[in-house]
Amino acid sequence: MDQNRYDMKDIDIAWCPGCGNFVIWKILKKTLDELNIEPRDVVIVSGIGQAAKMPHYLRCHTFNGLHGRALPPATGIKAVNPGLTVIVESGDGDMYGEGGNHFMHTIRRNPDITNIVHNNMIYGLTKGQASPTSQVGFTTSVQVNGVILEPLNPIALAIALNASFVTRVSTTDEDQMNKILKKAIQHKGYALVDVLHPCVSFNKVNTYQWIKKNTVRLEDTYDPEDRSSAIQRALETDKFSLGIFYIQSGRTTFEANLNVYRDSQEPLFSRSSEPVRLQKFINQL
Amino acid sequence: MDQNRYDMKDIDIAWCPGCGNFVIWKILKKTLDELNIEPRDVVIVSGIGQAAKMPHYLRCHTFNGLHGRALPPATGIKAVNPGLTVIVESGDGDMYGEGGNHFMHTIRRNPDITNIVHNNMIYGLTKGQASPTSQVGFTTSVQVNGVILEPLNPIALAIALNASFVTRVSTTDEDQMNKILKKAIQHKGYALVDVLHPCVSFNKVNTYQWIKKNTVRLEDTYDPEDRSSAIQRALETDKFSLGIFYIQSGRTTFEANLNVYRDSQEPLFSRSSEPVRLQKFINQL
Amino acid sequence: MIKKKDISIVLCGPAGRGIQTAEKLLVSIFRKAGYHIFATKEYMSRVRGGSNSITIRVSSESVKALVDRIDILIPLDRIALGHVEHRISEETLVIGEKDILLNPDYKLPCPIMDVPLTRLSKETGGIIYSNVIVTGLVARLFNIEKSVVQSHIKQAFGHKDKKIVGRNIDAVSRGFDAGKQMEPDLRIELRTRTMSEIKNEFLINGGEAVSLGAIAGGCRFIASYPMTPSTPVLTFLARHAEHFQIIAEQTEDEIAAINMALGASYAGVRSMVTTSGGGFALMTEGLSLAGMIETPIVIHLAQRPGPATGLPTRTEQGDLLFALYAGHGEFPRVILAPGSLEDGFLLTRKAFELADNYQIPVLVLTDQYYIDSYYNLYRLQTEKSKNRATVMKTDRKYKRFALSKDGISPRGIPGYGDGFVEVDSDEHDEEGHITESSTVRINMVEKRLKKVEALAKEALPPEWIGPKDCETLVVCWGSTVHIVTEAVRHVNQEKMAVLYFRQVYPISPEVQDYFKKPKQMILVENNATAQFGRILKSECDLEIPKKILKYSGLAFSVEEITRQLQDIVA
Amino acid sequence: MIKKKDISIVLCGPAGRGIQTAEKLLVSIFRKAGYHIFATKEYMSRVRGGSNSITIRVSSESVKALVDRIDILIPLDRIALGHVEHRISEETLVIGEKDILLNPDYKLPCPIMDVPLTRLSKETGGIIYSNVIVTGLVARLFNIEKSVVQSHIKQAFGHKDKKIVGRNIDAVSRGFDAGKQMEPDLRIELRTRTMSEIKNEFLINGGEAVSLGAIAGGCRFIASYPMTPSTPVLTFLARHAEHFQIIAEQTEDEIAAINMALGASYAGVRSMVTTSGGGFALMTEGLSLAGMIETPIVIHLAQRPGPATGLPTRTEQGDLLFALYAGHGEFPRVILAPGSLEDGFLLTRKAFELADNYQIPVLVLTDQYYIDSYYNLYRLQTEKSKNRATVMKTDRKYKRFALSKDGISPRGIPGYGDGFVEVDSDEHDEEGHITESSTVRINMVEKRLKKVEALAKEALPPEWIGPKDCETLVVCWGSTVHIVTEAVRHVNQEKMAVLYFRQVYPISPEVQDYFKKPKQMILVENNATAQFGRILKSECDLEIPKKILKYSGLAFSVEEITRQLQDIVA
Ligand SMILES: Cc1ncc(C[n+]2csc(CCOP(=O)(O)OP(=O)(O)O)c2C)c(N)n1
Ligand SMILES: Cc1ncc(C[n+]2csc(CCOP(=O)(O)OP(=O)(O)O)c2C)c(N)n1
Ligand code: SF4
Ligand code: SF4
Ligand SMILES: [Mg+2]
Ligand SMILES: [Mg+2]
Repeated sequence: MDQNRYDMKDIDIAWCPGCGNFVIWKILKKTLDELNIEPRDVVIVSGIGQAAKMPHYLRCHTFNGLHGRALPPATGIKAVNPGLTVIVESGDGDMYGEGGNHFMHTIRRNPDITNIVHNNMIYGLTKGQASPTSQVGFTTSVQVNGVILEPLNPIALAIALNASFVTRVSTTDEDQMNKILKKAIQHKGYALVDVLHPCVSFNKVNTYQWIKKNTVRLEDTYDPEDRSSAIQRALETDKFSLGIFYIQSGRTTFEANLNVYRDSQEPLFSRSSEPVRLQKFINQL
Repeated sequence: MDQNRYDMKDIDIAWCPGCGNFVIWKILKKTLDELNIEPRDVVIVSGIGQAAKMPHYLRCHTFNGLHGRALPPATGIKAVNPGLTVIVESGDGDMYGEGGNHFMHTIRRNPDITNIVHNNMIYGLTKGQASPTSQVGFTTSVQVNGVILEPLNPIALAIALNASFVTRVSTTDEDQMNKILKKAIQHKGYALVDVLHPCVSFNKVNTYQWIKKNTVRLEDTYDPEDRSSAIQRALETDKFSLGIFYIQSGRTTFEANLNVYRDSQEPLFSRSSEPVRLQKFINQL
Repeated sequence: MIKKKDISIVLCGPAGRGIQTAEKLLVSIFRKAGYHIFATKEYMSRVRGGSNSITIRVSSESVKALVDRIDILIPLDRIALGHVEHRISEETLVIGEKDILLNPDYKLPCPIMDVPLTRLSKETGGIIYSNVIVTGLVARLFNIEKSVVQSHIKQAFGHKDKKIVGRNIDAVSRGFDAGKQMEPDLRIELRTRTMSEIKNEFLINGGEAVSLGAIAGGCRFIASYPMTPSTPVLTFLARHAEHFQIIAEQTEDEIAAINMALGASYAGVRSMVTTSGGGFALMTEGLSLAGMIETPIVIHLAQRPGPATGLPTRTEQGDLLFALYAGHGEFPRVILAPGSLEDGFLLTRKAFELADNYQIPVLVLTDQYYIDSYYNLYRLQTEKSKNRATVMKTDRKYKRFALSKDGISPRGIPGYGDGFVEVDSDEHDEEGHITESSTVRINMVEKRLKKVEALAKEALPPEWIGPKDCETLVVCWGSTVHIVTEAVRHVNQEKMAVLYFRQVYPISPEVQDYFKKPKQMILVENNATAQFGRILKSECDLEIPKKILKYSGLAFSVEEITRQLQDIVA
Repeated sequence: MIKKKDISIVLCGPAGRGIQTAEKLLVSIFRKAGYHIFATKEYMSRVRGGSNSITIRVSSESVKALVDRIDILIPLDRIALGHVEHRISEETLVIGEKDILLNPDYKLPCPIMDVPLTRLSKETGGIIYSNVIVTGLVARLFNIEKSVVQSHIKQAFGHKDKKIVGRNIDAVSRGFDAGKQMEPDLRIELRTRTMSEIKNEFLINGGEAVSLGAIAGGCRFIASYPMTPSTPVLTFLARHAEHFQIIAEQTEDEIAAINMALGASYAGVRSMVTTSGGGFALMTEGLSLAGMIETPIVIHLAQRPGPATGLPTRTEQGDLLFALYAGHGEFPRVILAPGSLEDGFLLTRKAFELADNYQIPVLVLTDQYYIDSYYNLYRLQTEKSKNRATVMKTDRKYKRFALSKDGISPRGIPGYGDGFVEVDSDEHDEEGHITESSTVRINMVEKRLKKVEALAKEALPPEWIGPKDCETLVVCWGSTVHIVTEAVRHVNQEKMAVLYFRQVYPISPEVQDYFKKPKQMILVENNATAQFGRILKSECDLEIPKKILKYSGLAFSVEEITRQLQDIVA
């Protein structure tokens, strides 16, 4: 890839050679570049995990918060300055495990943010425990006899919660990822981008080959505006479909619903304080 | 109702006269009685809220824990003593708001507990803020311009998570509630019982009449074993269907998967400690 | 005839029976008449039933504290009477229907004004009017004009259906007339009146004082989850959000609340959360994040008795040490604890300034008693919020965590300038990027902790109330100040003074001086383990062996402190 | 020829390059040979790359602490050499390939044993064999027999593919032969050997010590969420869950973990959680619940540097005061802080007993340095866990919170007896039902806090290590004990002693006596704000002005403490 505006100089990337995180990184930079969004207008928010290290490798604003807690600050940032493009980078443990409650309720809130989840079906940074998306039977140092919990299906979940944009992509299909990520960022409202990618260091089951073999693109004729068929497709278990499962275009975003923007689009941070207004108010109490 | 084994003497019930909680209370006691379950074998676990006060009004074991945190202790109790009938009593705020993450992951874990959620579409105990199930436009002292978040659909959510038993009932249909609650308690695995009920003190919209008008029983021919039609029905928005949406009978429970019960059914608490075994182990390290 | 400077009226009844309506009416009538008012309530964690009580003090002098004494008691049922029985003395006047209130073998130690409430309310439209009837009666006892009382009713119920307004006027008039028939020696006369002084004042409670302080402090964002007794701040800001251009969001839980507020603060607006015990516990990880990313945040922590759910609607000062050490790792913070309503306003405003200037979390510690108590107060004055370290426009070389002498780096925000604003919950370098360098680590730890010095220097000193050359110094913090001050006045005006801490951490280094002269010191805390005493010990090497502690879930009363102070100094 | 009683070997290289394999091999070889071993590691929060180091001390006497000194350094690349450069002295022997390690203008202050690792590893099968090659080399330097080394390889790789085993044997042999060719004055000789004593011992690290202690304490349930450095306790118990009949559950978050464990404990089994800073923060509401429902729980808190995510894989003693005051409201707790591995076992066992006997939460405080350090230790002895207040069979009159003299109520569990076991996070009466009675409230607060007295009496006294009539007393707690003790031995054997606190709260009341004689006291803590010093101050009125603190994210070394002690006493 050519030098692009999101590249940083002299960085020591903490990911393992061969990891799918590099692909997501590359595509993300490329997509933002192609969308002609200026780094100064982008905030990447993340939690903690290998995936969540992403903000350190892109030239833009970053908020690398707590494990599982990327969505709330992202919502806060977007709310007070809707002009910013807010992207949340997260892992499957970060987002669906520790952060599960925010995942659900942020979908309900529908801020205009893009939520990229690096779904490697494992806890990478903490060296290989099961994540909520780990498949039944998957053995680890904690799940010594294999996972017994039903794997969480983020796509079905998001559709059940009526998320406004729901997609699954994979690092094995870079082209599709690039195209869809573009749409997700352009989408007005919350967009879930679940990305299947291999953890070469710890997940010896869900490898690049496994993902290749177990995924299939949604057919071209698929209509993502139909919630009912979207959820059916999401529930399919034989293969993981890749593509945009569901788009709900009409929905108002969280920010747009806030009354501070009803009469003015000026971001909240630049509005000056009004002691006189308060004094009047106090005098009338 | 006649005196039954779950009745307590001299209790001062903190619910408001006319509240749907009384109906749930009555039916719960009746159902447990009809199932011939001894109070000594029942533990009611709850969080905090008006609904969550339930354990104080039944003669049995109780664990009234923290707001939003009823499911984890219930899982712990059931795990160490699977002989107990464990029932979780909760409100819509308690379970779907503060407790949302446990709701999702307990469904994945599938312990054999019955999770009754008093869904009054409001925070009762804290005097009337919106809950996750409050309808769009619903105004409160905090949501002064009305709710803007998409209401959470617990039924669709539970089915998307592949819960093993999912039902919605209502205090406006006591007979059905009684029958279904019986099945839920008998079901081996996690059972969600979402109960619509009016909060007469704070929810002036979703009243008894409103619930009556906006609910309809699932037709007798409905097949709850079909996940795909279950989720379709769950997503319907014109009326709230009442009945058993989804049953998945084959699934193993969390406890049954635990290897401590592979060779012995003796509850964990009564097994004696084995210092000799540990000494041998240490000697071989 | 009751002739006093200061009358205490107690309304008591089950939740849902309208004692709040009676309270509101009486308070507005007394205010209009030019009396000083103080009121507070204690209530159960239930929506209907039980027994709640409201204490209203009506006085010709400023009153700001809870008394046990009841001059006039209005119990709505027998349980209510039992609920406050221990506060009834021979001098109490009970107003109500004898047959309803007393059982045959019960002997009340005081006069009862037997009012046929059942009949009167039936004539009006039902039992729900009893509260309005007694309001009329009490007004009459205070020699208020009938027309004045009626106009108050009109004002209060004006927005309702005409029929309802009519019935309420009827009810209040019947009560008024009943009062008229009472013997003249049951009339009440407040000895002096100070109308003019009060006319310009307003009535606010602690929750409103904190909320107004937040607005004055430039708060633009509040994210919170409802929890008694902290919710009033959320509802106040939500109600006036549009007027003051504030985003007020109810989150899914407290964890989301603090993290969302931190996001808003990172992006440049003054942000806060309001919560109580268990909610605050859930926020402690976020508190630690605020410490690490040096992002300002104001946390209003309204205490209630713990542990766990405890007594949700009651009061305690039991979370002080938790507030002081909450959050893993080491980072600076400030804890302010308003006791007066004025301080609720001023300190909350100051909290936003401190948070911004030092880029730290600042806690405002109140409690249920504070939140739910009110009295008349001069109209608070606003001013443009001071903001030393106002947000700067960044340039290309901007480093969010640039090392500096005082540990404070210039604060940029995304979207304002050419620089990138990067914050990280990991240990980070000056740019905000994750690092594992132990040199950087040391620098950053020292950078963060350096702020403590300046904060200590800037700490608000405690207020000395009373004679400078006192023999006994009574030390208190936060919500107990008015109670303690009034009690001290009763015990020994000349030789006893109060030291009121409105900032409980860090403590001004000069504090030791205050403790040098007095012969004896007494510590008052509304908790069981004298938590502030421990802070005085570990921070200032001060030990106060004499303690007055209370942990029943209720606030101190003036009489209680008076008695205990007398015992100690006797 | 290096002739010493005590040699320190440092392996350093990027994550994923096999320094752990080399460590394991060397340690098992040295052990077999009858040497005392100590080892510890410091590593980055990443899976591949960076620079991690392992320090192994091989000695003829017992060694249990980290030294800075490097006698033999094996850096796998140039970055690794730079990473530990400050620890290299003239007496260090560096082993590795000159061309890889040094750049042309860099002058190493010490000898380098130039090994053609690139060639040797290429001959074997690739660069990944370098670690095994150097293992052979070092073994040779220590005069170990070739066949012994080879058999260790077989044992270590025996479960793998034959081809891989063969290659490793080849690699180790090539290393061995390379070592043989080195000049004899590079040979290493440990002065004395104490084979017999060590043969019966075993090697465990802090994580294992705590885990074994938990099993010894009768732990039957662990629920946790992975978090460095606390995870090893979860994985250990999970791995041996079947053998010891334990339920080990990884939960969705830390909040679920503690609440689930409390459920299990309520239902009658000894339960624990293991966590670190941020995870513990999330558990504080549950901690408060444990306090309220008087349900035993053991919390293993493995500290790492904060605030927030901080330095996830590094060490600090920075959460002590947070642990002490965490949780809203007031309730008793105990905090144990093992410093020796033996204590890790004994104190964790004791934690379960205390938790059960007093029906309280007990915290075991460790840190990354403690968890990841190991040395040879006598085979720990088990015994039937003591359990004074064992679970009772309930009868119909059973009351879970019956008031009692010492605050401890008989503990029943559901399903065992005829009674009902009812617990409530609200304030409750003796039966466990929600109440708003202030009398009951007072009784219950006092009941809970009463336990503090007995707990203080039962508190483990600190251990005095060294001469009773010392002039200088060095005070430390938890994981620093061995480091401090060895340093004190270097500084002044006769006049300096160590006071090691293994229980940091409550503190035994006799503690003051320990402080009377010594002329001078010095406090050592691996944090920036001397947190234990504050506890000594507020609990025992002891002030220690001289402090040695470290907050770089790394553990103290013996030399560091030695130097600082010397500076102070000079
Ligand atoms: C409160 C808290 N709990 C636990 C951790 C430890 N932790 C860090 S990352 C992580 C899981 C990472 O998994 P995932 O989100 O899937 O990211 P990946 O590394 O696989 O990209 C955990 C458990 C933490 N930092 N904070
Ligand atoms: C951590 C925490 N946050 C907030 C609260 C306050 N609180 C108690 S109950 C409740 C909501 C109750 O709503 P719901 O669960 O729907 O129950 P309902 O009263 O409507 O039956 C809240 C917010 C609390 N007790 N603990
Ligand atoms: S641990 Fe796994 S997910 Fe993380 S960088 Fe390495 S390969 Fe990728
Ligand atoms: S507040 Fe509402 S839900 Fe609660 S008891 Fe009253 S009516 Fe029922
Ligand atoms: Mg992952
Ligand atoms: Mg509700």
